[in-house]
Amino acid sequence: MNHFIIAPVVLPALIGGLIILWMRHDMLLQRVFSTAGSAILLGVALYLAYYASSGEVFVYRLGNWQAPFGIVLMLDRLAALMLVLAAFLALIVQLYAIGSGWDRKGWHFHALWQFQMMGVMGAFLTGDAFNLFVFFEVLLIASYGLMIHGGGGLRLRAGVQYVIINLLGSTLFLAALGTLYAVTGTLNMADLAIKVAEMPAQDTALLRTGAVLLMLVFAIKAALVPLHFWLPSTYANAPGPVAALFAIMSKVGIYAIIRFYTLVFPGDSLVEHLIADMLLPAALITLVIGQIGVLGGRHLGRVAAMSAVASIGTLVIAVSMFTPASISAALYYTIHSTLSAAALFLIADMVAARRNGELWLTLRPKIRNSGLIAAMFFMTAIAIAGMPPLSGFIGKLLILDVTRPDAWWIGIWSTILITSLFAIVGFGRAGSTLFWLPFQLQRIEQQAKAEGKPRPTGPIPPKLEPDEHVQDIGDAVSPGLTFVATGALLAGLVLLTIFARPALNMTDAIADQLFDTAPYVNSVLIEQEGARQ
Amino acid sequence: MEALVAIAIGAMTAAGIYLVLRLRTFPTVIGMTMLSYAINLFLVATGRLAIDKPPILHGHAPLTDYTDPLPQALTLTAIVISFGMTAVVVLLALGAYIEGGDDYIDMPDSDRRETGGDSE
Amino acid sequence: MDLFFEILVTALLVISGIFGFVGSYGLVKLPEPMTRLHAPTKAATLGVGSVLIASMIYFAWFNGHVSWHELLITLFIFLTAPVTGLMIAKANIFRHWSKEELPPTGAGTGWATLSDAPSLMDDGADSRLKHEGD
Amino acid sequence: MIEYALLFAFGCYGIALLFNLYRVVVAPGVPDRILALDTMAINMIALLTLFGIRQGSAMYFEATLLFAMVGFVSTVAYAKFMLRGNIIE
Amino acid sequence: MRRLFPHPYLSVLLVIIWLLLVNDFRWGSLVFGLILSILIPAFIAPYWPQRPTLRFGWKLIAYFLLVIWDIIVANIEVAKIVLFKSNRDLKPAWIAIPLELRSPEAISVLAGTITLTPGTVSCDLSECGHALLVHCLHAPDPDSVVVDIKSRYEARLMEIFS
Amino acid sequence: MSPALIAVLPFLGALLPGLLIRSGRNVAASACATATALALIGLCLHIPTVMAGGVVTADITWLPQIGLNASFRIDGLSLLFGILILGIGLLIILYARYYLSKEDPVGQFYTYLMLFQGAMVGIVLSDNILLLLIFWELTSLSSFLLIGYWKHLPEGRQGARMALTVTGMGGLAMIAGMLILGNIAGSYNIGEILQAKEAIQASPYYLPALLLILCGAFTKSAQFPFHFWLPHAMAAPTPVSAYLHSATMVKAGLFLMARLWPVLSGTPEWFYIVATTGLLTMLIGAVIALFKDDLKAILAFSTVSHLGMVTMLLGLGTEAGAIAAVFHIINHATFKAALFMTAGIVDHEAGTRSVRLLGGLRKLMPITFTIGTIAALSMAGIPPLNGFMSKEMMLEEVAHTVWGGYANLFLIVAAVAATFSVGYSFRFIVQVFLGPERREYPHHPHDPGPGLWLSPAFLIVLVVLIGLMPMTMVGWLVTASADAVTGLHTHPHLALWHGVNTALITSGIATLGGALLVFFHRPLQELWDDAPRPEAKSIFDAIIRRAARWSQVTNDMLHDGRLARGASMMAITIVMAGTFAWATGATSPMSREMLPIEPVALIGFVLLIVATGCMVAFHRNRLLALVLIGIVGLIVSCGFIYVSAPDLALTQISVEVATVMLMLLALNFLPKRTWVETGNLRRGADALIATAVGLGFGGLAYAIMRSDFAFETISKYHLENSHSLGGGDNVVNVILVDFRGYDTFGEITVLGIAALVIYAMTETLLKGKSSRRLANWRRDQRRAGDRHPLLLVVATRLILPISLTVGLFIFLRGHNQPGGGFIAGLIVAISLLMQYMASGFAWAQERQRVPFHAMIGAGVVVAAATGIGAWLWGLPFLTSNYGYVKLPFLEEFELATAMAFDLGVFLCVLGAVMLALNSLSRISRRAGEPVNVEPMDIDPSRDDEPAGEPAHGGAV
Ligand code: NA
Ligand code: NA
Repeated sequence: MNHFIIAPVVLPALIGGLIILWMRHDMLLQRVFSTAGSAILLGVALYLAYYASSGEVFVYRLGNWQAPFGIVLMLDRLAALMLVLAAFLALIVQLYAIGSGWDRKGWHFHALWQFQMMGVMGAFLTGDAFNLFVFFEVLLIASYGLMIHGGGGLRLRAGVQYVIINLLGSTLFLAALGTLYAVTGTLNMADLAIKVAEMPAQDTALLRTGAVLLMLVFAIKAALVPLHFWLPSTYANAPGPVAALFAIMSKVGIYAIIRFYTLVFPGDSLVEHLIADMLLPAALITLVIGQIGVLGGRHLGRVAAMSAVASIGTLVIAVSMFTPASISAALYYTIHSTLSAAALFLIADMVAARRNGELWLTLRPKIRNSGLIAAMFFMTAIAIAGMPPLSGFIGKLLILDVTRPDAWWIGIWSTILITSLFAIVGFGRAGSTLFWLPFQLQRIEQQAKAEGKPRPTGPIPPKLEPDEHVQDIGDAVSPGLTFVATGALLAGLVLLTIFARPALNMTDAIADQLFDTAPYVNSVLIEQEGARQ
Repeated sequence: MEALVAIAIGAMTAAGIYLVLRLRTFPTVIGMTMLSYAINLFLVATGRLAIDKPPILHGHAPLTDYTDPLPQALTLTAIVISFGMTAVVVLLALGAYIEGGDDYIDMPDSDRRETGGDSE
Repeated sequence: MDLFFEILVTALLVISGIFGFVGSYGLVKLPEPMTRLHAPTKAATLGVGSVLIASMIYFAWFNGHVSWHELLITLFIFLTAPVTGLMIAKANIFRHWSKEELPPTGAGTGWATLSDAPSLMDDGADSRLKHEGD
Repeated sequence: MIEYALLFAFGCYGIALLFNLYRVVVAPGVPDRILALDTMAINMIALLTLFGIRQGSAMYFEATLLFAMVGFVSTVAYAKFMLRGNIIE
Repeated sequence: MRRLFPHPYLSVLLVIIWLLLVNDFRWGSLVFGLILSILIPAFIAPYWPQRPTLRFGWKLIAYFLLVIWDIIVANIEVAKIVLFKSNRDLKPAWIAIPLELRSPEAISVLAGTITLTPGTVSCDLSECGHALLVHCLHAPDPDSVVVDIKSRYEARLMEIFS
Repeated sequence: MSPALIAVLPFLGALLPGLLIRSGRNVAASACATATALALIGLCLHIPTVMAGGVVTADITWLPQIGLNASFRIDGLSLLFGILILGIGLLIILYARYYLSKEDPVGQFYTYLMLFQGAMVGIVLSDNILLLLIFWELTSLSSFLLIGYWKHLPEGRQGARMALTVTGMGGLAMIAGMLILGNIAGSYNIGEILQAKEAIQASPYYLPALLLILCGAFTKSAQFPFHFWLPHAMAAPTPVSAYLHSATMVKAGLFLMARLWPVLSGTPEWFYIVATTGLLTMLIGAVIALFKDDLKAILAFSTVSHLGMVTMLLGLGTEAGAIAAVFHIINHATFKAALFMTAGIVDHEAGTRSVRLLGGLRKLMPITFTIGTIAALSMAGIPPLNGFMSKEMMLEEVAHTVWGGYANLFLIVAAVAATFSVGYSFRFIVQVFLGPERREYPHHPHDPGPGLWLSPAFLIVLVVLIGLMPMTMVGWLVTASADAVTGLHTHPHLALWHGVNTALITSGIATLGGALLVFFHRPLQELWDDAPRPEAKSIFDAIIRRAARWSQVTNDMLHDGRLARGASMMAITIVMAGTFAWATGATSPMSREMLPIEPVALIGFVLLIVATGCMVAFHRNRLLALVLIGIVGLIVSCGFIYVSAPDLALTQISVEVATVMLMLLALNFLPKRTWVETGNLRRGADALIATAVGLGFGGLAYAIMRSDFAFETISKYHLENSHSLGGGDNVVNVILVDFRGYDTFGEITVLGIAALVIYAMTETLLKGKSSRRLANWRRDQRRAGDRHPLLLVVATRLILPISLTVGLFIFLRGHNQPGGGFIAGLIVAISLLMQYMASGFAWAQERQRVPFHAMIGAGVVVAAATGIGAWLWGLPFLTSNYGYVKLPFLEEFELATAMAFDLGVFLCVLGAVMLALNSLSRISRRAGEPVNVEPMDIDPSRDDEPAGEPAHGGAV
């Protein structure tokens, strides 16, 4: 048994614990320790990805208990991909948080960051349904702390809503798990798969109810309409780097949907069509609502948030097909949308840091580093809107391609393409207002100065008080580092585009493994030598 | 007996949901607490009801002498977790009240609208 | 002997039931918050005491194992009952009574609950109080 | 005989609990409600003990002890809140 | 010795409690209880800075039995009042009991006794702590209650806590 | 040179200005020019192959999974467009070097320009329609940047957005069209698609694909009704207009139609859609151009008109039409680019582009005059210039086109359009250069240096040379490209003189008519100005504005930050989805017998229901609500005991008291009442939703409790092995610390994190504005005296050690009896809290020696370390071991590693609860409350001590 499989959970837990124990008063030490931890975590994730690339499914029996009686961790290709993605994002965004000085805006940033990673990693690795709940809670509670990092009225109130909705979600999660346990008598996912397959056909109502409730739980995490109402205010009010990290959080929901409804309730079970039939319309509406938000947004943070909603819609369209090709496309799109959404939130934070913490799409004086930020915004917007040449376009093509066999393909295609226009127009407006409009103001001021007239008052906004709850560029530790971090995410998108073929080969392999459940199930339930019986 | 428990679960759930839908943070938190009582009871019920059969082993009694321990363990975890969550949300609500001056749970207008300046 | 203990336990249970009932009935029946305070703090203590002793005897005699736990609980309840009584009484005084309605202390000072002495209210500058920090 | 006595006691405490609940709901002031809650905890202790006798099981002791402790702490906390607002000052 | 047992009676109490908890006398349990009787008082010593003066002896036991007896007797009286006396006939009264006791522990025991014995509840202390406010459920003659309490309980406690 | 390299070179060139910008504009321009020239040379190297009928291809596998590959081809059509793009690009680079002012960020300009050039080259060289799509969209993006280049101009921003929107829309339609087309053809490779004419035209998806692709082509090429964006794109610097709107971007649509001509054309659908649109556009563009005053607007609408003409020619579907189209593409590029540059020069030198402010520049700017006039004459179709020839070919072709039975319709409309075309061309000459000199111009006009006029001059030379010797100059190119368009061997005959034919006569009439239009321009203009007509731009603006506004309103309305909306939507969704799933499943009769209802259970039930109802009814009194929460918690805990879950009861009851304390601490600040703020309707709706959820949830619980397990549960294993393998008799505890210890590990982390979050937030609240708010906080209730009552303090002194003993006992026996680390942690925490309540925060905190933070950290670390310990024996994380240890004179202990784990749990729970409550009470202390140094406020024993000296306690 390879003990590295548990490392992604234990490592952040220990680092988080030690930070609290010994370093809670020393920011420098926290930074070094925490960044090193994240870097090692990425290394471990990469090693595990390499390890899992053989196609074997690895089982880690916690407490050495024979499955399904104890808890197991499962490392397969999908889990490995998600680990790498999450670890990469966490490291990069953490660098941003350090560079911008966000991490010293309040207490315990790095400890919470580590615990957040512990939760995310645990959720990706676990092979036990209830344990998934526990690690959802770990990642959620850490996310509450990160979300309200820095304080402020709006942020706290958005935080209250975020917590309450998630508490409702957790309650539902428990109800779903309870129902599934009551029906099958087990919690291990592989064992659940066996029980679901053997379920007597005349007794499916409870099973179906449990499966649907579980799907709703994941849909809440993923922010699928109409369960997305928590997202806009949360994302728009979270500190920039935290919102960027949240890009992986909604993917945990997606991951869980993919995992559960390919493994436990596969296509030939009594449940799956139900799920697919519910997911597809929801995904389409999510996409529409998200893009409407992008088009109608008046605040960059909210535009970014709604674009995250839209990307979830796009993603779930692919997921809801539940074919190997569609899951592969969905996974490719997952990587793309995680990186691009994170980049957008970081860019929004860069703007906020230079605009007294304010992101309304209105006339404001020109910001520092406007050109560079604008260029990064442009690139990110292209990626998110799904325009060529970046990965968003490839992702969109893939999704159009995999939805072709569906009976609804015309509706799906029209929705995807028409709403893309919303995004294009919305981002065009946002970008030109943020980065071009100030030049008009600058020109007016220059002309007035050249002509010796007083500064005109008409279009010029009143001077704003800096927002003490947003990290200002003046307090940044290293603005350069923030650019490097954001650039790294964009570089990730470029690489994802150029190396689309190997990336797709990988996601194809993942999808194939997902749809061939027998090895997974067998590897869990086979009686391993040395395990306690 | 089962019917009583089911009604109790339903009643506490309904009360919890109703309170969560109020406009202020405090009733919402109370509602969440009610909901968590309901879900805890529900979880225990998923192991089916048994009276005077606590899962505490004594001698070589047959297994039918004990109720299902697993849902209890799960519930215990759920109770502790929801306590942590409640603690956080209580403090958050307090913080929001101190920062915002009222304990409304809905986002204020300034979250969606800004004053002054015009957009393109 | 069994019969004796059976009667004893039965009697204790009946006594307990009666006093438990009386305590709570008094809570409903008595006219005013201060008088209501008497009913449960007294009757219920004896009620619970009886049932605990009944339990001890029952387990010791009929189940064959002596259980001392009940003694511990009784101790605990006797320890805490006066405190809860005092706290609730203070709350009552604070809410429903004025200084004039209470008898004089005979010690030249007022009653603590209705006091506005800085040492009890912490609003003034008392030597035994200090303001924190800054 | 004990059976009947138990039943009698159960009845007494059941009615007592309903009285308590009535007093929690209908009361001129909060102290009365707190008092009723405290009494309720006490009655619950009695009820639990009765239940233990009925089941012939000593398993319920910790719960009883904890009920006593918790009833006390929460009563003090409520009262302190009434008196001072801040329960830990 | 004083450092080992800052509150010797407490230590004894804890040993007893431990044995009660274990519910089964074994020498091992006693030893463990003794260990606890050292550790726990040491742990809580900061929270109990003064050491009350308490004389353990027959007087204490007698006082204890007296209180038990009073509780039983008066409980019946109170039950009668609650059940049979109409509210109109009830004569509740406040009384102030001047205190000669000074030790907080002693005052607490007195107040506790008053509350536990039916018909009276200790309600408040004076600002200086030299008087105790007591509420009586039914006291046609309040002054006699004061005298009764002082002679029956306070006097005995003065001897115990000296 | 590989076609792929040719396509990449401009992109490489785009990087250079960014890298070289510090070296000055000359270096940037030269770098770009070099890259462009290299690409042009590379392209020209392939001329012989192409002329020989060959097609040069290069294939780089990129995404074979979806058929998207970096495949490039050079055939006649690519060659034609490639030469235009790169050749004119070279001239524009030169021109722009002198056109842009010092203040303009030249580096950005060249980067954008090269990006655009690369995208265009990519389009024309793509051999894969998905690749073509990518470059297609890239032109939209780069042109967005170019049009918006002057960021300070509102028109620039609006124009850029409009262009992006319209062409973006077309691009999206094209994605769908291309995917369908590729799907019909079975390949996205252009070479293979061009072989699949029959399959494509027979497919039921032919028409949708055609419409979608044409949507892309028409928007890009500014065909009616998408023509309106082009004039607004004129806000761009003139070099951009000259490049994008004469030679390149707008031609992309034409290119696409030409590229797919072999497989899409030849059907009636094609003819009626494409030819008609082209004809209409040609007419409308020409008419509007006549009445514009802005030079660039005139040229823009003229471009619209000429693009319409080419579209129409392609739409005819004939070989001759294709040849004419290709030829006119060349001609239009030459004269229109020259005209744009001329307009730019006039603007640059005279300071205005409005013809109303111009005139008489003939003498002041002779070179410009020469260039502009020749180009305009070519545009008017005056012999012997190149514009004449393609116009003649067009007229000849429409002369025998029959549209829906009308033989002369096309000819007449084309003639009218030609007339207007002559008209605006003449007007350009007359009103800019001819006429009297004005007394003042915005700037003093004179000819610019050669940097600016060399480029247009070069083009004018071409205009004349092509006119004079068309076959020599471009015959080969027209042949090659026409071959590529038609897929046939064409033999174009390009000549000035074809004899007197319909075309020549029509042309003559048009020239005369055009002259008349100029003559009567003023009254016509008045008529035009007065005529009501739909303005495409305002319609578009209105649509976009409404869409944006509507989205904004919808978005704001949906996401209005109301928690209740999200929560009720969630509740409704859950109930509906759950009910649907249940109803569509199969249910067997509920087999499980119900347990009898005992009186004690009934009492509990009634209490619970009444308390719950009261909770709803009286929740507005917040303290009462807390009391009721306490009651419900009490009853639920009793219920747990009743249904054989003692561990749960212990946990629930102790958690509940901690929760209540927490809420009391918060309630100290919060309002004490919740006011009625919702109407009856809203409350009714909420009640309905709540009832639905309650029914659903209760029903689910009932169904579960009445059904038997279909399978044996895994907990059977736990019951069987708890004692033998887990070493404990309390199965719940063994599950928690052993079988599923990993869950517990996660869960204590949750609790620890919760405390950290609370601490972190408290710290934040105690800083900044909120701390000032806190300091000024006024309590809303009266306070009683005696904060720390003597009786409470003394009782606590006894209760604390007792509780600690009990806590320890419960901890130690948890593995075998109800209890364990959690409950023990909570008990100890509650007893400590009692101490805090009794003697005050400061006094108790001072005596608290272990920091709670450390307790949490240690708890997590101890638990993790216990788990890691198993690694030493090569066993998985959290593998436990146990043994009974019998020490002389000591109790028999079971020493299980699980107990160490449980210790971690204990520490974490204790630390977390204490830290959380601590943090909360710190908030109230900062709110201006002083702290005590004495454990009790009244202590008569103090009277005996010397006065004035604080009795106990040092500094806090
Ligand atoms: Na009491
Ligand atoms: Na336990």
